[in-house]
Amino acid sequence: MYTEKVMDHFKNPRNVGEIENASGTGTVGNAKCGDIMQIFLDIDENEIIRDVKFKTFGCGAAVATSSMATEMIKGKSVNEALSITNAAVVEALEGLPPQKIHCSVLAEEAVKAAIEDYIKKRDAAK
Amino acid sequence: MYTEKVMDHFKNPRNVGEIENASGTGTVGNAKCGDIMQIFLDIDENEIIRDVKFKTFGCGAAVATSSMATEMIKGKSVNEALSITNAAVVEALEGLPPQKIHCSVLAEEAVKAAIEDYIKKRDAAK
Amino acid sequence: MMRVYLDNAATTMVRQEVVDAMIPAFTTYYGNPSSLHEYAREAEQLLSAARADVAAVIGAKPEEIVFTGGGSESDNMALRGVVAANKKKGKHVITSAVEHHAVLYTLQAMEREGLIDLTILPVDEYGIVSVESVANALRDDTVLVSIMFANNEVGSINPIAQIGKICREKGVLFHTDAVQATGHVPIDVGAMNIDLLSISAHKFHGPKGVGVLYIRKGVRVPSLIIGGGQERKRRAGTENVPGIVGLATALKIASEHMEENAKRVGALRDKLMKGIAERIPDVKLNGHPTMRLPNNVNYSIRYIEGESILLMLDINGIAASSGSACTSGSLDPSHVLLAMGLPHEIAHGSLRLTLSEFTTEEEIDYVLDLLPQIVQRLRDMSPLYPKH
Amino acid sequence: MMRVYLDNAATTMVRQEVVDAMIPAFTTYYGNPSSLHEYAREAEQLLSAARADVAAVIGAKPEEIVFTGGGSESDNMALRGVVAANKKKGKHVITSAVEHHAVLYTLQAMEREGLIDLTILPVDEYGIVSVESVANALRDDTVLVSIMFANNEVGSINPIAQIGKICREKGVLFHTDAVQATGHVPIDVGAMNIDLLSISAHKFHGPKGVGVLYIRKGVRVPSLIIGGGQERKRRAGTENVPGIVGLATALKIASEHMEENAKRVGALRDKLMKGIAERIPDVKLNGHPTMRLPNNVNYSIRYIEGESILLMLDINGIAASSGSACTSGSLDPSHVLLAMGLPHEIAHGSLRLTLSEFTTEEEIDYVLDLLPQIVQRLRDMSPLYPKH
Ligand SMILES: Cc1ncc(COP(=O)(O)O)c(C=O)c1O
Ligand SMILES: Cc1ncc(COP(=O)(O)O)c(C=O)c1O
Repeated sequence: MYTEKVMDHFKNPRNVGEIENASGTGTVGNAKCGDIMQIFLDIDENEIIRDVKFKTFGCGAAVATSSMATEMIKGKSVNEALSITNAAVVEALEGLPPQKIHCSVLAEEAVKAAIEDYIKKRDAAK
Repeated sequence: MYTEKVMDHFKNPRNVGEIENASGTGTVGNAKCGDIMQIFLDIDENEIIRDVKFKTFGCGAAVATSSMATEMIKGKSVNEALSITNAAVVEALEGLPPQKIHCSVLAEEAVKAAIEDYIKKRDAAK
Repeated sequence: MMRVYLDNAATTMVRQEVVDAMIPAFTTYYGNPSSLHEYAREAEQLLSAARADVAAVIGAKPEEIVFTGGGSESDNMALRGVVAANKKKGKHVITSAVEHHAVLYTLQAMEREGLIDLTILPVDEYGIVSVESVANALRDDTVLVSIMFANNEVGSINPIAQIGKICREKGVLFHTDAVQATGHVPIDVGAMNIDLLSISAHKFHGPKGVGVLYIRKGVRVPSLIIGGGQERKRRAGTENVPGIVGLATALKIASEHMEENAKRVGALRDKLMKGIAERIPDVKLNGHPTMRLPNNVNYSIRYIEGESILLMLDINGIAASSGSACTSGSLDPSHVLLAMGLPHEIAHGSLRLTLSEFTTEEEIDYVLDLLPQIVQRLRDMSPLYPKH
Repeated sequence: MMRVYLDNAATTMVRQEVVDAMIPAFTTYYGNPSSLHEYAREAEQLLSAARADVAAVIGAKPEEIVFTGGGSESDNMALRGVVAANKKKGKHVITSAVEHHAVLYTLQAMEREGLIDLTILPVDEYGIVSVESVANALRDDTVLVSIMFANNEVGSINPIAQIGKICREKGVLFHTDAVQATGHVPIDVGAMNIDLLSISAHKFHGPKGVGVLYIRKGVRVPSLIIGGGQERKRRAGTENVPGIVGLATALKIASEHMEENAKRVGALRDKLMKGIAERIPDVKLNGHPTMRLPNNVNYSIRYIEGESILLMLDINGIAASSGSACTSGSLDPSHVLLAMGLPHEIAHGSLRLTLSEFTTEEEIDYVLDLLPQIVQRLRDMSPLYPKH
């Protein structure tokens, strides 16, 4: 059902964990639907994502898309990261079963929520 | 589907044939329904059935019941033969499948038709 | 005693390659394809491969193949499903008088239930439906035409491609019961404009109890059996993986050897057909002389009755059939022969001999030797047989 | 790597004795039982023997056994058939919220079609239907009660004999889906007042794609699949003789060893159940602690999601299940667990481990070793897991 790439990211998820005092965090999904994703960003003064961690409650695809999304934005600028799409995550994973596409949407939303949180905090601090 | 007795009478039917100038003949059934039985009687002056022959167009049960019925009335008096029942034929054959019971009815009817023919001829000759 | 099996239209021997292909699915790759683990993936792979194989043979896409519990289920599903899904368009259905009971009785039941208006087309003396009669029967409210590919009793083959063409032109769905044809004659659902097609594995050396309904993409057919989401929600029930593997294996082998089988079996069939005509007077070939399945011989043998012929053959080790297998033992003569215009008494005396690729020339010779004696013996017993 | 199959509620391995019993029916006694010759009689004898064997196991008469294409078909046939045959009496049907989809979806479809008024009874926290709730739901126009014998997800066993008794007293027909129970726990259709009962062979080491509908003598159930006159005109289609032989063989063996299996498998099941409870915190046993199938373990494991547990187990060679097999891969949590009152997020994290008589203690030890690590790993990744 899953591609090798998905299984690789499920078996060895990258960037699992939390960041204390993160520059931005985003949580999307809910347990009722069976998926929750949490993304933690550490963003430097040049608006580069220095570090990123995630925690996910969900199926194999939820874990793999979280892992892949964090890999894709790590070291990127906030602006670059904002342009991440669920399709790009799916492509990077070499495909997802149709009923699991929503997980990639969740991953995109989690990244965006975390960046929005960062922007809100940044602007509030100005 | 058929008992051994039925198969025996089908494989080696007794009394197949015709009797020229029979004392009585009876034909029942019709080709449309898939069964025709013809019985020929040779009856002596003491009203004993000296000989009996049959011809049958029909299934295995039709052949076997004809054969058995002729055996059962051979050497009997006309009155005894008149009391033959389809149930007795079935019993003598050690049973028939439900959808084949009508063949035994046909055999009983054929015997009776042949005897009636004899009686008609006899009474006409008086 | 020699044993000769000439009832291959009723069912066939499962070939060894098919048994060999099924066994691993029974004992090793036995997972439920819907589960989420290695055993399930192994089973799912067998299923997908089988689906692709079947699709390739009939010119379909894999997702157009629905596996069912046999030919009767496929027929029932196609008929009930198409009618239910097209209620808005109308309720007129066209079929023929010589369909298998899985089609004819189902449609007649649906008519009694008020679900459809049914037109039953007559057939010609060979049991063939004319393209014209279908064209003339089509109405604005016709939702389905169901005409069998080849007849199970007399083997006649209908002009399926032409019927398909007309139906397509009029935008009417076309189902064909190809249970007797599949694996024996070429089928191409694309070229023949077939929208739904029924298959049963046990008619081409596959296992009993498994079939296919081909459903053209875009044609809506609700489930006959409701429950789990198997077969893309079109047929509930844990997939019969070994049976499906058996079906696909048998069909692949049959289609790979179709031409050579048709030639070899056809030659034996012709020998049997000719031999009977030469050796037995007062017989009548039923079905079309050339537009017929390569393995089917069907004769009416005058003055005698079918079952007694079968019993005599059986006593001598020969397995044959009279009328269709399903209705043998019943008293009614074949509805197919009657529809072809045969009088009752002749319809009662029909004998169907159906060959397979495992039939040998020796077996045919044995039958040709025996049959005339058997017929003579029964005729001598028959009050209908004219005296000489 | 060790491979451990713990998904026996989804389907089972076909046991060697069953394969051995089926093979002659594929390749030697392959006749169509409806035909009229030696090959047919051989097949018919296999069929009759199988029918007698199945009848004996459940306390029925042979003529009350109808062979079908599987559990789903049996359920569909029972429900549609009884309702169609009892239109004059009424159209009220009672079922439970935890039925298999073959029952629940079929009844819901029938309700949408306007064929029935449906009452869906709730269950208790163990997934069990109370006798009282059935009694209270019965109406004058109730034509059918359909309550499953044992649940496929949590293994809980319903008070079938008592429900049967009440139905009989009120003159209402009682159907039970015994697909999970048959071959595992004793069934007596007489003592339990069961009028219709569904069986599927692949749940007790028989083949897939073959089942039984027991229909008490005198209960009218029109065909779901119409056509030939097989199964006393109740199920058209050439009989799946090898499958039926396989079903009967498997059922006979299962019932002969039922007690000893239940003991041995039950002991392993208890070890697994206890082991999980001891080694993993925050787990909840689903289903009744004692009134459950001897082979079923079902736990909700908090803070993590079912599919990811399955994947981790699968990576380690262990085949398990979450929710029912048919709906895995879907996003909805099990309707059974929700009906038992579990909150969504806990229902999402359920794990079903179902044993068979082929399960070994070594395999259970392997699972008990691995599962805690897997759970910990996934919990460490979960945002729901409370920090310590
Ligand atoms: C309780 C129950 N009923 C019905 C079914 C359906 O049986 P089958 O898959 O053989 O159609 C199953 C299993 O899938 C089941 O567990
Ligand atoms: C033309 C035709 N249609 C349908 C069927 C039914 O197939 P099955 O017996 O596999 O249900 C048969 C054979 O029995 C057949 O010959």
